[in-house]
Formats: sequence, structure tokens, C-alpha cells
Amino acid sequence: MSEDGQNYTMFSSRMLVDTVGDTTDAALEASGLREVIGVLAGRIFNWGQRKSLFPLHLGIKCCALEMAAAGASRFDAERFGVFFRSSPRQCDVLLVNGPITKKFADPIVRLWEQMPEPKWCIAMGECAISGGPYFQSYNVLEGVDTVIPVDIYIPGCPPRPEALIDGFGKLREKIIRIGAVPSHARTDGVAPIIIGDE
Amino acid sequence: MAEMWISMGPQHPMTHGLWTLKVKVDGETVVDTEPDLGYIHRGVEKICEARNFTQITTYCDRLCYASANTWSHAYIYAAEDLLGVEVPERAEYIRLVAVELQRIASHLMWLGAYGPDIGNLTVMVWCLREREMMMDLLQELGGSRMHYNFPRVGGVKRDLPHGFAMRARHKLRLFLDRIQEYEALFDESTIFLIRSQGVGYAKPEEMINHGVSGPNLRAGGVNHDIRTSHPYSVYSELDWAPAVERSSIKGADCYDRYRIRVEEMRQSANLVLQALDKMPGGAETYHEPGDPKILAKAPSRAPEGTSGSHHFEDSRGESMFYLAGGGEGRGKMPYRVSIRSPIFITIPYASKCMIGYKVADIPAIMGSFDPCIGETDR
Amino acid sequence: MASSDWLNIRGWTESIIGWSMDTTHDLLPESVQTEFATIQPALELFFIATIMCTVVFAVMMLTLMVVPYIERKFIGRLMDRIGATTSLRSLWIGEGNATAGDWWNKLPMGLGGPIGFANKKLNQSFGNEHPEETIARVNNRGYHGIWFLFPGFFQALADFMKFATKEHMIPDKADKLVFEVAPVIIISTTIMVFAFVPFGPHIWAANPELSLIFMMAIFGVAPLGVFFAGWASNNKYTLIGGMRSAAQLTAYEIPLLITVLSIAVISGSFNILEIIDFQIETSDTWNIFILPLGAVLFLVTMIAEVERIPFDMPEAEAELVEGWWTEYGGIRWGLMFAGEMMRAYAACILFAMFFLGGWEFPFQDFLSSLPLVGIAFETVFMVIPGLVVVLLKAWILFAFFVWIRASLHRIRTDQILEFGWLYLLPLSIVNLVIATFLRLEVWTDSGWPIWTAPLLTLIAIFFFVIYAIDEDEEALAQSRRPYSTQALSKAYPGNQRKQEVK
Amino acid sequence: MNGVSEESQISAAEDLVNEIGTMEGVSAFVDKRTSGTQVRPIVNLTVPPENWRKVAESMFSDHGIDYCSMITGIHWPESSDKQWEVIYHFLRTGVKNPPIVDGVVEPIITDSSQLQGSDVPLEIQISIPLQETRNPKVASIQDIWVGADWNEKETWDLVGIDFEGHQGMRRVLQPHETPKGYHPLQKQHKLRYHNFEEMYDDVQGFKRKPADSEKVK
Repeated sequence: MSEDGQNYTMFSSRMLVDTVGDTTDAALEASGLREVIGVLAGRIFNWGQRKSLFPLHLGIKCCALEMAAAGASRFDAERFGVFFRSSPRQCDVLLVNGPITKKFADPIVRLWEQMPEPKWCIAMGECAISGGPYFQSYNVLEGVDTVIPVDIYIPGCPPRPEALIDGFGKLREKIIRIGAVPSHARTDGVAPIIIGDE
Repeated sequence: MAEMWISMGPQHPMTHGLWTLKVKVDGETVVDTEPDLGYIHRGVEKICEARNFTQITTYCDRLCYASANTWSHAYIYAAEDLLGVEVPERAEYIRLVAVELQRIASHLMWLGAYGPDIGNLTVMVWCLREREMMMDLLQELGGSRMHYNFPRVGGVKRDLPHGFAMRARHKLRLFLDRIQEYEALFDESTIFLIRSQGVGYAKPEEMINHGVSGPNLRAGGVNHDIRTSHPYSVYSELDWAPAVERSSIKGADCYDRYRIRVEEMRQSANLVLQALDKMPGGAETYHEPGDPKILAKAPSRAPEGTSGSHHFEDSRGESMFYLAGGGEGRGKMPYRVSIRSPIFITIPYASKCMIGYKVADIPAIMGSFDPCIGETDR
Repeated sequence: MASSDWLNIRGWTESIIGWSMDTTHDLLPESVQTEFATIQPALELFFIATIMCTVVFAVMMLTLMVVPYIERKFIGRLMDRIGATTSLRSLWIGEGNATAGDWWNKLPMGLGGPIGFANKKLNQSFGNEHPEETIARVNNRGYHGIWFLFPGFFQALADFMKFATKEHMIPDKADKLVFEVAPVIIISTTIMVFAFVPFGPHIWAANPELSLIFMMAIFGVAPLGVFFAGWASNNKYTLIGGMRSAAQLTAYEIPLLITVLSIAVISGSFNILEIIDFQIETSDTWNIFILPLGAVLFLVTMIAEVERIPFDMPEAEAELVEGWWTEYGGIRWGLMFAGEMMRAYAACILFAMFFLGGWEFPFQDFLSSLPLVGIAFETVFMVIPGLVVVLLKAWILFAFFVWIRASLHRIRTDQILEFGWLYLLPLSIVNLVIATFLRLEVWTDSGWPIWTAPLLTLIAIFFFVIYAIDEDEEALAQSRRPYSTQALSKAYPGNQRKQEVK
Repeated sequence: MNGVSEESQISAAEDLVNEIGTMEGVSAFVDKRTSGTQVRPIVNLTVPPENWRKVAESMFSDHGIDYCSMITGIHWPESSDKQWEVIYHFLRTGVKNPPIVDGVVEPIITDSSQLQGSDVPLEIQISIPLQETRNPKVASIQDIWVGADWNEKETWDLVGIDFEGHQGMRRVLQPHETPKGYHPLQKQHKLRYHNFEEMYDDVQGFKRKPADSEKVK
């Protein structure tokens, strides 16, 4: 019911929702409960976001097989709540696992925009970090960060599935530190984490 | 419903990799298809013109990432043809072990990806579990899990490590029993039979004319296998026969292509077991890296005007390399590297095979041709 | 309610509400008392209904957490995996070495103190310093956390919390009103189904005379929402997904209703509670032994109705990306995901109600009639409320659903419709004929004659064995494959290969 | 020993060379190479571009060469005798149509070491030198071997050799909006950071010289 033009119902439900919302807000504010709920709910939602990171079922090149191996039975990524979905609307992590060519540049940006906030991007493997062995090629962009803001870099060609699961672990640490907030509300200056440099 | 074009876009669970299949659909039946490749074209042929002969093996590993060893060996045979090197007998046996183990791993990756195409996730996890066994063996040879950089011009980087033969025999025997599990899940499930039998017919003579090769061709009853028709390495020393499927008159369907690959997995396992027994000097002896028994001296320059080519039986079809000598650095780098990718030729034919079937059959048919887009886009 | 047990929630609420109404009536001044007396019964009914609805909803939502736990863990075991291991423990330990710092100090009114103390204590006893846990992490054993904190149980809760905080995106060319209304239809009808599901002899929200027909009607409305969602999200995949779901559910709605009708015919009434009492008291045999064909049909149609794997075409990942819910994200998709679980849960409970005798423990009468041990069993049956028995049966059935999901492939849409119309519909009519024949001829007022149940089950098992063993001997003799391409595999009744080769 | 025997393959190669060698302008010879323990005869032909179409048709119809493996285009700007070169690779699979026995294909799984005469599998490599520099053209064989269709599209897309009579020529591997004349595998296009000095010069990307640039490396 976002635009007025679409609003066929005579009785404007939004007016009801607004009034109810304002009154409860005022009541909570007065009783100081708003603070309590805000902090506790923040922790619960942060826990929820950390514990269920759905990466997109997108396989570009060899790192896609390591992603599949990470999802299979030996290195079970599902132990940590990583469940591969194939529609960008239902994912919150874009796992880029191969070289981004000129032809795939704008589809991957479109995929990134289709994902609802709060969303993160993991650049997995050399090709996604800096174009990898194809950095000289006429058709390969040098890294995903030329088109998408990247949060976690996982070096390796291809990185072992344990490194990928460690990458998700690092992403969870980042979420617990800076909170599961949409990208525009994030305090910038949080440098992207590179596995293995600490 | 009026006919409409659906584009099964670059990111789609049906495509094993990044390519688009534009499908013209009338209701549920497919009327016309048009593949659109090039989403991971990274100009490997151009880059290889600025690399010397040993560095190119790493690029050929990363061509088709599901079967890295077969591709680096295809390149190495062409490079040896160009540089004119005589490979020692023991190195040929070690290479055969590496290539056949990689073929099993590649077919397992295909079977794992084919399960979810038809709707069953358990197969994927089982196949990847077995593939881990094969990758452990290849990791002992090459050092890393997926891209091994194992062959050198004139031989192999290292001999079989200590105890490799014993572990390989044990794992392969376990694998030969595990295949029964997949067959139980596939062959005895009526749903799989009605989804794959009679779907995606491909006539043998059409396939030859369209350049389709490998398991997809042998599924139609055509006995054409590069390992026997143009023998290389030591395949002629071992006793085996290519797996050929007896398909129906209308051609090979998805079920035949599934059967042929399960047959090939058994066959590759037996080939490796035979090779380990027949290894000259015994599989348990160990030679230091660079020992002339496993690595012959090879010139590092190819003068202008020389050329080398070699056909190779990759797990997806006939792969081939053509190298023209005389590149930069007075011939240290090839002047031109040309790569034949079997799937680059099979995809247009496979997409024509889908016409007349239902939208739900597209992943079943496309999956049964085992596309690997890394090698298609080069 | 012939069969009853101690957990008489409905009785208690009625007595409490009745007592409170009478006391308010007495306290009121004389002038108002007469009017109050007139509205008192309606008021009582209203309060009882609301309380019972919340109780049933609470029971359903709490026990619903078990369903995704069964699905993830059981399918993980079938796939040789560990599955989700998110447990309560992760609430107080941070991630790796990063923690959220002392967030409890931000709490006003001194609430922070106890929480901080509890956090420290829990970290010591079950936190990272716990000896076993560090050893487990060192040698990379699958660390599931402390077993009694149920690792994996709270994964569904974590998923739902995440869905709640996702951004809501509407495709710009989508039909906005229908896009918003479709999830509402699906979720509300799914929850309304539980209004008529009795969890125990005294735990039900509504119990109209024809509760069976009400439930089946509401159960059939959700596919309409699915079709709306498919149409509204302006995406080719969802359109095809929506069309498929509409076609599939019409093809399976009719056999389902006929099977449910045959249950009503056997049990003699349309009210679910009476059906269960018929099985427990009057006929003292479960319907599954009387109508085995009906049980199989109900199971198959229910799997199709709930769109689980063998009949998963509408949201087939392979070719339709995510089927009809591709464009939904965030809380709407989370609720529809939970709605899907609820429909599967409702299907399992219904099967337990219609065929497995609701809240009667298996062999309850026989066990309690045993000479020595009988008294012990008697007390056990007294202590366990009917609710627990119903839930156990439902969960075991859901495990059966998951087992089917792990082992079968997905059928193509036209094969689903063909199977629905050509095989299930006639079979369900045959089942109805058997049911009426059994009810009219064989049924005597004192119950089923001794021979009916064993005879009918033996016939069913006989047919099942014949149908299951369909390997082709001479095909097996020729080649090593269980099904040879050339030998015409009889696995599927009217298979395609036979017509082609002729 | 179940691979194709060497003698039969070499004799079959010689017969093919004698038959095709007679066509005008074609020079043919058998090139023997070793691969592993096996001698590998390859039939090498050099065909002038004018009558390449005729040679191709006769190869397909008379000599039963039914499988087009690969087409390579090479750009020789400095070399004396040719500006461009197109190299074709063919295989003769030697597979006759398997007979149909009671409704099922009965494949001829003969032991490949007993194969004789015309059904011995063979490798054929054909190179066509082209002189003109501006726009090299070769006759298309799309209608004879359909397998060559996408090979020709790829060769035009990457190397820029045009194939006359090829229907539906379009960019296959490159993005659709690449500029018209851009064919990357031509020698005048260089890789990024081709000569490493340039990369070292710009190592921080602000055109700053690396500390040890004057020292003799």
C-alpha cells in the first residue's frame, strides 16, 4: 500500500497503524521499557542474523566447487547456519567465487541490488579479490571490489572449504562488532578483514 | 499462453556455471532455445602467449575445474609433441593413475550436480563425500585439493608418495561398493526412470556431425574413444574396453548418458588398480623428484614454424591443444595456443535437443550433457 | 467427549470463566444485573474461545519448533551430515574471539547487573573456557555444543529472527496490492486450519458439528494465495510456478476430499473428535487397519497438497529458481516458509487423527489388560496426557515425510497431473466404495467383527509386496543393471518406452 | 593390446594422403609423431584458400571424414610467406551406422586393434595460409560439418578471420557490445602490464618510481 493511488480500501489502514504505533511508542518511552526492549531485541536480532547467513547459490568458477564441497558432508557449512538459497531476495551474503568478466559485471551488480539489506559480500578466491591469474586479461575486472563493496576477502586459489567456513566465522565476528545494520547506517572505516593476516 | 522467451539467466541453479539459455516457451513445452556463453571468458589463449611452457600448465588446470588433471595432461601431451620429448614409461603410468582418478572425481561431481537437477539432494552430498576420497588421493600427488599442476613437459613433478598405492587400492575398492548405493538411489527409483528415460534424445550420426564426443557420444552406441582410436600414453598396455551404451533407435536419452558415466567410473577405478599393479619398477618404489626415470630432459624453446597438437579423452569429450612455436623470448613462449573445448561444441547441440520437451526437462537434459563452463569460455 | 484425560484445559477455563462471571454478576448493582445476565453467556463464550484459541496457537507454535529440527537433523543424518548446530549456548558466548562487550550496561534501571552476572556464570560453566569444547575444537571433531542445550534446535528461531529484520522489497512493476495480499491469504488460512485440529480430548479451539469439512475447505484456500503470489511478482518464473501450483492442487484436492469423505463414512460423523472417539471407543481399531488404501492415498495426496519433494514442482529450484516465492524476501517469505512447515505439520496431525487413533497409545487396551504389568501400564497411560501422544505420532510421521524427501526425485508437472487424475482419483473412489461397503454390511453395532482388521491389512500388505517387487528377471539376467534400457522396465505402470518401441 | 594398431593406421594414412594429394594445389604428407609408446601418424595437408571448399566437400563425401574437431586462426604479421593462417583439425571416426536389432541399437564394439582399411580412425590437420592483410576470408564449412559452426564463430570473434557463407555470424565469447573491429588475439593487441616495467613503475598507482629503480637489477 505504498502509493496512495494503489490504496483501494476505503478505510485507511495506515492511519490506524500510525496511531497505534505512536501511542505504544509514547507509553514505552515513558516507562523506560523502550531502552530495555531496544537493547535486548538488538542482541537477539544480531544473534539471529549471525546464526543464519544464507549465501546465494551462485557458482562462477572453481571456487564454486569448493563452496559446494563446503556445503557437503565432510566440511559441513550448515553446522554454522549457512544454507544455500538460489533467489537473491532470500539471501544476505553474496559469495563471489570466480573472476568477474565485463559481460558479468552488470548482472552481478543487479544481483547485489536485488538482495535486501542488511547484506554482505564475501570475495572468495584470487579471481574475486584481484582478478587472480587473469589480472592481465582483456576481459576480466581486477577484483569484485571494482563494482561491489566487499566485506570479507578469502585468499586462495581455490581457498580450502575450511577457509570458506572460517570466512563465514570472520563475517559473524564482524556482524557482532558492527551490528546487523543496513550498509547506509554502518560506521565506515571498518577495514575489510583478510583471512590469515592477523 | 502466447509464446514467451524465458532467459534462464547467468545465475540459475540449472546452469552448472555461468551461462544463459534463452528458451522460447509455449505453455510448458519448449519451442526454441538459444545459448549465450562468454560470461567467464578470461582470454586464457591470449595470456598463454605471454607465459613459458611450464607456467601454462597452471592455466590449463583452471580451464575445466571439475577435472583439472585431465586438462593439464592434455596440454602437456601437446607441449611434448611440440618440443619433441620422449617420456619415460613409469611417468606415463603415473600420469594414467592421475588422469583416471581425476575422471572418477569429475564424473562424481557430475552425478552430484545431476541429482538436484532432478530433485534429489541426497545424491549430491553422497557423491561429494566420495569425491573427497578421490581428491585426497590427488592431493597426495599434486599438493592441493583441486588444481594440481602435476605434469611437467617430459614427465611428472613427483613420484607416487610412500603408501599411495595401498591407500589408492583401499579407497578404490570402497568406492566400487559405494557405486551400488548411487545405483540404488537412481535406478530403483521409478521417478528417476520416468524423468530420464525417453527424455532428450540425441541421434548418434547427428552427434558425430555436430562434433559431440566422449560419454555423450558413446551413450548413443558409437564406439569412438580417443584412448583406443588414437592411442596415447599406456592405455593400450592395460586390458579394458570403452563403455558403450545400447540406446534405443531414437538415440541416446538422459538415462543412457547416466548409465554410461556410472560405467566409466567403474572402468576408471579398474584402470587405476591395473596401472598400480603393472607400474614398471613397482608402485611402492620411490624416485626423487627430477629422477630421469620419471622426468626426461626437455628443451625449453620451440623455434618458429614448429607446431604440436594432441587429441585427449577428457571426462566430457575430446579435448585438444594446438601449439604454434616461436613466440616471444626467442621461442620460450608459444606463438599461439588453441584449445578445443568439448562442451563449447556440445552446448549448442544439447540446447537443440531440448526442443519439444517440457520446461521441467531442461535441467534434466542439460545436466545429463555434463556442461562445465570454465572450459567453454576459456 | 467420551475419552478424556487429566489435562482438561477446556474444563478448567470454563469453570474459571463461569466462576468469575458469576462473581461479577453478584458484585454489580441491582439495576445493571439484569442486563448483565442477558449478555453473560455470550461474554463467557467469547472469553473461553479467546483463551482456548491462544492456548492452541501457543501449543502449535511451540511444538512447531520441533518440525524444522527434525527436518534438518534427520535429512542431515540421511545425507551423512551433522546439520545445524545452533544452540542456546551461542547466546552468551561471542563469535571466535569477538564479543559484544558489556552490552548489558546500557540497560536502564539496574537491569544490567543480573544479566551481566548470569552471562559471566554461563560463560564459565558452558562457555568457551569449557574444557571439552576447546579439546573438540583442537582436533576438529564436530563440536555440537553441550548436548542438553539441544544444538540445532534454535536454528529455526535464528532464521526467523533474521527474516524479521530484513528489508522489504517490492518489485516496482509488480501488482502491489496483490503482492501484499497473497502472503496474508496463505499464512492466515494455514493458521486457521489449526482452529479445528484437536491436540487433545480437551485442547481444541473450535469444535463445530462439521469440523472436518470446515478444515478441508480452509486447507484448500492457500493455493489460491500461491497463485496470487506467482501472478503478482511480475516474474516469468513465479508465473509458471503459480500456474503449476494451481494445476497440481486442483488435481490433488479431489482425491484428498474423497479419501477424507471415506474416513467420515467409516467413522460415521464429520466431527473430528467423534472420529477419534469412534476409533478409540466404539470400534476400538484404528482406521489404518480398516482402510489401508485410504491411508496410503491420504499420505500421497497430503504430500502433494503440501508441495513436498516428490510433488515439488511449484517451487522447483532446478528450473524455476525458487518457484512462486522468488520475489518474496524478509518477513513475508519467512512467514510463508513457516506456513509451509505448518501445513506439513497439520498434514501429519490429520493423518494421526484420522488413521492412527488420535490420543490413544498404541496397544493401550491390550497392554493395560496384561496380568502383572498391566497396572504399571495403566498408571503410565493415566499420567501421559493425550497431547503428548498426538505430538509424538505427528513428529514420527513428519520424519517419514522427510525420509521421502531425502530419497525421491521430483516428478514433472504433467506427470504429476496425469498421476493425480488417472491413478489417484479412481483409487480414491474405489476406497470410498470399500468404506461404504464396510460401514453398511460389515459394521455391527458392537464394533468390527474380529476378522475385518487383520484380513484387510493382510490384503493391503499383499498388494504392496506385489507392487514393490517389480524388477525384471530376464533383464537382470542379461546385463548387470537392475533396469536395462532395452528390456521394457515395468517399474512404472504405463511407461513410455513400451509405446515408442512398438 | 586393444588400441588401434600402428601399422594399419600408418597404411590408412598413406592411402588417404595419396588420394587427396592428387587434388590440385594440395600438398599432403604423413607426419609420424610419438605419443607415449605409440607412433601417431597425422595426415598433413596445405590447401590454398581458393579451392578449400572443394577439398572439404570431397573429404566429407569420398573419404568419410565425419568429425570436425577444431578450427584455429593465427595472425602472422611479421612472417614472410603468409599474413594469416587457418588450421583445421579433423578426425575420421570410422564408425558405420550401427545396425538396429529388434528395436535397439546394436553397437559394433569390435576390438579396435583388428580395424582395417577405411574404418581405421585417422587424424587430419589442414593449414590454409592467407596473404591479404586487411580482411582475411576463408570459405565456411558450416553446412558440411555442423560441429564447425561455433568454432568459426569463435575464430571470427577472437582472431578476426571472416568465413564466407557462414549464417548467423555473431560474437560468441566476447561481450555483445565490444567495438566492431576489436579481435583480441591479433598480435597488435597487448596484454595489460605486458612489459613488467610498466607495472613496477605504477606499483602504487600514482606514477611513483619504486625505490630501487636506478639500481642495476
